[in-house]
Amino acid sequence: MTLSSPTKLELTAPTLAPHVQLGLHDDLVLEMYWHMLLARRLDERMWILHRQHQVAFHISGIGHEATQVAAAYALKRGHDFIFPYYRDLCLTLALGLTPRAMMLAMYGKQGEPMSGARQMPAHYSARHLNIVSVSSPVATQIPQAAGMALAMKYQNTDQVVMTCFGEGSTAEGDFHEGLNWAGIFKLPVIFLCQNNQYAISSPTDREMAVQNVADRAPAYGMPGVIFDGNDFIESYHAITQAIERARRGEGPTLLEAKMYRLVPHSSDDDDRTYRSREEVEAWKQRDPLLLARKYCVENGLLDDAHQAEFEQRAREIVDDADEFARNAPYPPPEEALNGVWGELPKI
Amino acid sequence: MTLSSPTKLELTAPTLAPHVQLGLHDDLVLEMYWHMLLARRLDERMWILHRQHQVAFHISGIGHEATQVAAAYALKRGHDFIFPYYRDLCLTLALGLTPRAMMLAMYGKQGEPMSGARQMPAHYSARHLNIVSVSSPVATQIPQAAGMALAMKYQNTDQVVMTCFGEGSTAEGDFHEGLNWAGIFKLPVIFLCQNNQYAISSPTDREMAVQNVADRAPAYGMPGVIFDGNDFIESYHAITQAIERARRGEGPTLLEAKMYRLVPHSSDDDDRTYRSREEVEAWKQRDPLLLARKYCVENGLLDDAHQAEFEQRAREIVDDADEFARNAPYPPPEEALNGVWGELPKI
Amino acid sequence: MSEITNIEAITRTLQQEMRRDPRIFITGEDVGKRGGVFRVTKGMYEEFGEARVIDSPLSELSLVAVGIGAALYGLRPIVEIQFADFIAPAFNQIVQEAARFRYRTNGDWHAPVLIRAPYGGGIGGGLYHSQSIEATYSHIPGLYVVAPSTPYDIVGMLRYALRVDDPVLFLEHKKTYRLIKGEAPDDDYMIPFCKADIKRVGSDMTVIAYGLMLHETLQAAQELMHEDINVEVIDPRTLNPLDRDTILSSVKKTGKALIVHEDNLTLGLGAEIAALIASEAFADLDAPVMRVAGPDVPAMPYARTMQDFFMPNAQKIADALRKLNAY
Amino acid sequence: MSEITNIEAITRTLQQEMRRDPRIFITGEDVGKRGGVFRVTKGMYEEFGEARVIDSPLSELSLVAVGIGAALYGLRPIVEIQFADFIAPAFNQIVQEAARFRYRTNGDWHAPVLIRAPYGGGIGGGLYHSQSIEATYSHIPGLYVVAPSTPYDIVGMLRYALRVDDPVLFLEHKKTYRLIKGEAPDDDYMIPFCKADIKRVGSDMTVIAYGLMLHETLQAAQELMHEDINVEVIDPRTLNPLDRDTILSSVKKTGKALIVHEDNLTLGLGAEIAALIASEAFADLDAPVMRVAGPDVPAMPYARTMQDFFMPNAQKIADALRKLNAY
Ligand SMILES: Cc1ncc(C[n+]2csc(CCOP(=O)(O)OP(=O)(O)O)c2C)c(N)n1
Ligand SMILES: Cc1ncc(C[n+]2csc(CCOP(=O)(O)OP(=O)(O)O)c2C)c(N)n1
Ligand SMILES: [Mg+2]
Ligand SMILES: [Mg+2]
Repeated sequence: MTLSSPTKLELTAPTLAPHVQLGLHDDLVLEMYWHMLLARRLDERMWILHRQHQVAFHISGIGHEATQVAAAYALKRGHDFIFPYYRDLCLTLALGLTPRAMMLAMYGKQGEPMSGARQMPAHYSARHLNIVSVSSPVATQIPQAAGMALAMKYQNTDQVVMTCFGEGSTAEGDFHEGLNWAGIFKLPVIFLCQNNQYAISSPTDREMAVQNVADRAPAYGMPGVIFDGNDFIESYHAITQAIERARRGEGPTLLEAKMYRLVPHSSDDDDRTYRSREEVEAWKQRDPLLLARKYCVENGLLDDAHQAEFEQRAREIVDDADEFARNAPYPPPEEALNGVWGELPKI
Repeated sequence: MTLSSPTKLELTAPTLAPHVQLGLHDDLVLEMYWHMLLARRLDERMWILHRQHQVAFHISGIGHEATQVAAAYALKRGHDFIFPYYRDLCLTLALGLTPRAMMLAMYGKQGEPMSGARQMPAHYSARHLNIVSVSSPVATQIPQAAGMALAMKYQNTDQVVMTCFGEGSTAEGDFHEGLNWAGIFKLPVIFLCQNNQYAISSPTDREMAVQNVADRAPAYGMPGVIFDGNDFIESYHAITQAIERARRGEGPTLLEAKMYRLVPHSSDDDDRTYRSREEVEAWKQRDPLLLARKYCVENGLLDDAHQAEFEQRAREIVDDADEFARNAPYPPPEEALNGVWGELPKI
Repeated sequence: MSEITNIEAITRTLQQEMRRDPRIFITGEDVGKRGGVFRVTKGMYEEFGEARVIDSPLSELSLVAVGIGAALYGLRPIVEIQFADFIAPAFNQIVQEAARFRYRTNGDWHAPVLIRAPYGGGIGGGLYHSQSIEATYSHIPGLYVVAPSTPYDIVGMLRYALRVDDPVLFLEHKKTYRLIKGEAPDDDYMIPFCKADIKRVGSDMTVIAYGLMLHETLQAAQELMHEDINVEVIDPRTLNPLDRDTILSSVKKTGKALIVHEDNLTLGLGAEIAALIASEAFADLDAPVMRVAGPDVPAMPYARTMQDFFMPNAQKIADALRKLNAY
Repeated sequence: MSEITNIEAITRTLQQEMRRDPRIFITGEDVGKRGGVFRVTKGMYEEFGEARVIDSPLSELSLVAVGIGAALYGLRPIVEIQFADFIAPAFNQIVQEAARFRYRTNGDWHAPVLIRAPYGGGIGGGLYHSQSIEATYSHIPGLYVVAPSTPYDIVGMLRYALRVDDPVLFLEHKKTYRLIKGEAPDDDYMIPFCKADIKRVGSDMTVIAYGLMLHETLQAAQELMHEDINVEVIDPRTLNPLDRDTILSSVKKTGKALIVHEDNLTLGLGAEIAALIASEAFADLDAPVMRVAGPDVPAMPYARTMQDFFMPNAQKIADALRKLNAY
């Protein structure tokens, strides 16, 4: 019925581990796992800080790490561009945003490099990393990403743009218009939908009358690809293929990573009003961090000592970031007036 | 690849004429032809009036008559609702808007019943006919139609809503969001796209990366149906089926009538800058009025005398409307101030 | 009669009105089982069912358009925008469509959709969860913009709004949801649109304020009483169209006027009120018309120091009034 | 140096700038082969090719968004909105996105997209082809709104706009496209933003006007000369942010002020200018600040009688000035 179909690794050499078949070095796989772990621990600390009333708000990426780390490693750093969304803690961390920056945002403190503590936490941005600023209205980044891809095509570079969003956000007009441009002009852009089954309390059947977000792709003349967003290797495979396709000038892809939001929508949400604990528990069996760990262990990349070392290092980094941000001053009040306008050209 | 597929009449009794198989009385077919003819003659007069500098602006429905008359006859009058668009002269005429009303709009004269001469011509509206007011921003009516269908479903009536728009307008976010609601809530609404190959100067491949508008339907979990919009009987068949489906509670349909805008976009346009005369001439062979006439003649519904009588009557009606409107006064200037607000409820 | 909060005033009135009038339904993101992100529609899904309390897809443009379509049909839709900041995608449908149906059909059609939107700052919402949107929409003839700020006014005006035959943008200051308490009788009184309310009678100066700023102003006025400065406080309640008479007669009496709002200064609602006064009460003015407003920056920052700097409050208002008094 | 029309000023400057700067491209509905519905981009598709003169799909939201994306990348996109009325679907992208990139990243990102929009009435366009949109967007910090109204100003400000590193809404009064002629040197002069221009020096009263109304005002001023009334006419040129100094020093000199615009009165640009004057030039005011504006109806009607009633013109302006003069 649609162009979308689950990506399956083609086991050209069934005796080799999947990442080897994909040309991923062992070190890189472990690095990916490390970033997932660090993101998770940072995220967990943020929840704790909220419960302790140290910070006012948290919106979490727990459950999204596999897809995100895969995206970060599939992109060509400093070359490709990303328009992320508010759940992309692991993605932007793996691309180079620091835990200190994330924590400064949590506390809304001076020196927060993404927005100068003007935006709420999780509004990632870093021009030097080609990470375009997240805003709160959902889906606005989708046609913007198409526009940047148009610019790249015009400049004849081999860069690509990726943009991330939730499945609920595909109900917005911005989604439609952005994909429409990308399809018409065959732009080098990858639309990565992180389908975590809910838009706050709304299940996917309240956002669309089709089974999969990827089923929307044929309407824009582009392939839609569904993959297991809890599996970091499968995610890497699917995302890499879409990026290569874009880089070859063959146009955009709509990717759908199936996953689950393992936590409430945000620190303001109580998800018990709209979903069962059984459902949440069932998905926890597919926690992407657990699956990645299992993969690393089974493929001999990780042992208990190594894991303990990772955990230790993560704790230190998170502690440092937390402490650093906690002790940072608030921005001077009048800073609110700065940066509205750029300097006008001299005549 | 998609649910969309051309509708073909199933010839259950190949010896019977198509309209007989559809249960359409001969009289009704002739009435349909008459409305097409009248709309065409009215429309042609409008072009002439513009050329004579009698009126400032005309936007035409020439080439759209077959689909439109079919839509008018497929709807249950005074029961179903229609959100038309600016090309729906034939449709709204067949539903009961008078030639005098149309001409008053052309001249912008007092007593124009659709907008009180506030809107430009072709902004059809008549509450007593269940014709909802057309506005100029394209596509806005599409989600509104879904909303009215939601109300009908909520009220448990067996009414349906139809809305019309061009293929270019499917690039707007409004299209996406309206169809999305309709699909999710299985609403009794028919989306009738009059694909006339151009949005002003833009050919369809600048508006979408798919072959057909109907190819967008599967993204909303609804059938997309393509039909020959120049053939009034085939149009009637396709539209009737979609209406019946909606009335049965089975949800929305995206209909795509293939046709051609036989004239420039509007009296402000010069279509020679962007399309060849050969192309236009080729489509003129499929002029829906010619095809309908041929059908009527071939099926013994119309002879030359009858045709002459129709032409004569049309001329009289158009003359009358033109004269009536030409002689009507302009609205008093201060009328511009009326009708901003309704009466506030008394406490 | 016991005190209720602003949010209780809304919830209770919505419930009562939905019991009264079966044509009313409510739709918006997460208004169903979740009861809305602010819990305004708490319990309503359970009471009225999913046909009347409808979780919408995440799409504000069509949310408003669907309300318009249902209103044209004769129902009384209530549309909840989750945060006023997210009404922007629906701008076209509100301004070009809802507000123009009556005028563009010379009264034949009308689209009485009621759009509820929590607005305003001071809650750590940063740029996109703190905005004031009233000025943008008060520029639009054909659209009522109301911002009742006490439980009493909210109940009376929400009831009224559901009987008005034109589109209404009903603004709810989210910081006052649980902060502001007051009495609101349980009978079916109504408060008409286009009637300002003198929330405090005074003789030295007139302040026009609404929303959270109304309450900050009343606090400032209280403070100034100790300095023998007697401030009159006008709550316009309906922001479009304004009750010009009440504003003008107060200013004619006091000779001095201050307008307060959170929205940024330039072309905020204060611009129109100041222009009105400068034109119609000129002869009675003893001092420049003053405005205390958010600064002209794109929106309110997150960091608490900057947020506080942005937000007007009782102290800033009192300072301005002292200056005005000394003029 | 020969006279050119407003539209020629735009076309010529666009061509020259595109020859100069390869980062500039233009996109919009029908801007390609068709040369735009007003023919502003006539010949540009032929000269610069379809990679730089891009027919967009019929979708304004993404048209602006695409401009933003390309601007973030470092290009200088020009986006043509076919009629200013149809900018409304892009409201969210303009206000929440383009205008906020710089502020929300503390200066790290910026989105210098140039949005051109033909606005204004008097051309038989009815409700949806006549609108003035400047007030809605002048409320938005971070977005320049400019409305140069003569060939000379258009050339200089369009050149400047293409070097400004922030988003610009460039308003072109469509009735003046072919109506207004003037000289514009062919060298590469520029006119900076935020500088009003005194289009006529006078001593009795100050009028602030732009667009078609600037020309109507100049005509009224000419007429009043015969009655020995000497009017100063200020063209703000940049509508956001305003050149407050030029406006205020003129009003301080004359003591009387009138603002003219087509947009409806309430919260039109005149509201801010009047408020500014009432606050900062109060002591110098000899009369109420007056406004001549479109009436508070949803938009301009089609029938010519009603259109004329809606539109301010030289005569109505002159009448208002006589009243003001007599005060
Ligand atoms: C335009 C807009 N409307 C509403 C919101 C409030 N809101 C924030 S997140 C969210 C749900 C998004 O769901 P989805 O797209 O599935 O992403 P997820 O949060 O599940 O990752 C909503 C409704 C918003 N941020 N922007
Ligand atoms: C929102 C909006 N943008 C632009 C326009 C200007 N405009 C009027 S008709 C039209 C083309 C519409 O094309 P299509 O939808 O194919 O309908 P057709 O005119 O071909 O029947 C355009 C761009 C408009 N009316 N509304
Ligand atoms: Mg989701
Ligand atoms: Mg078309």
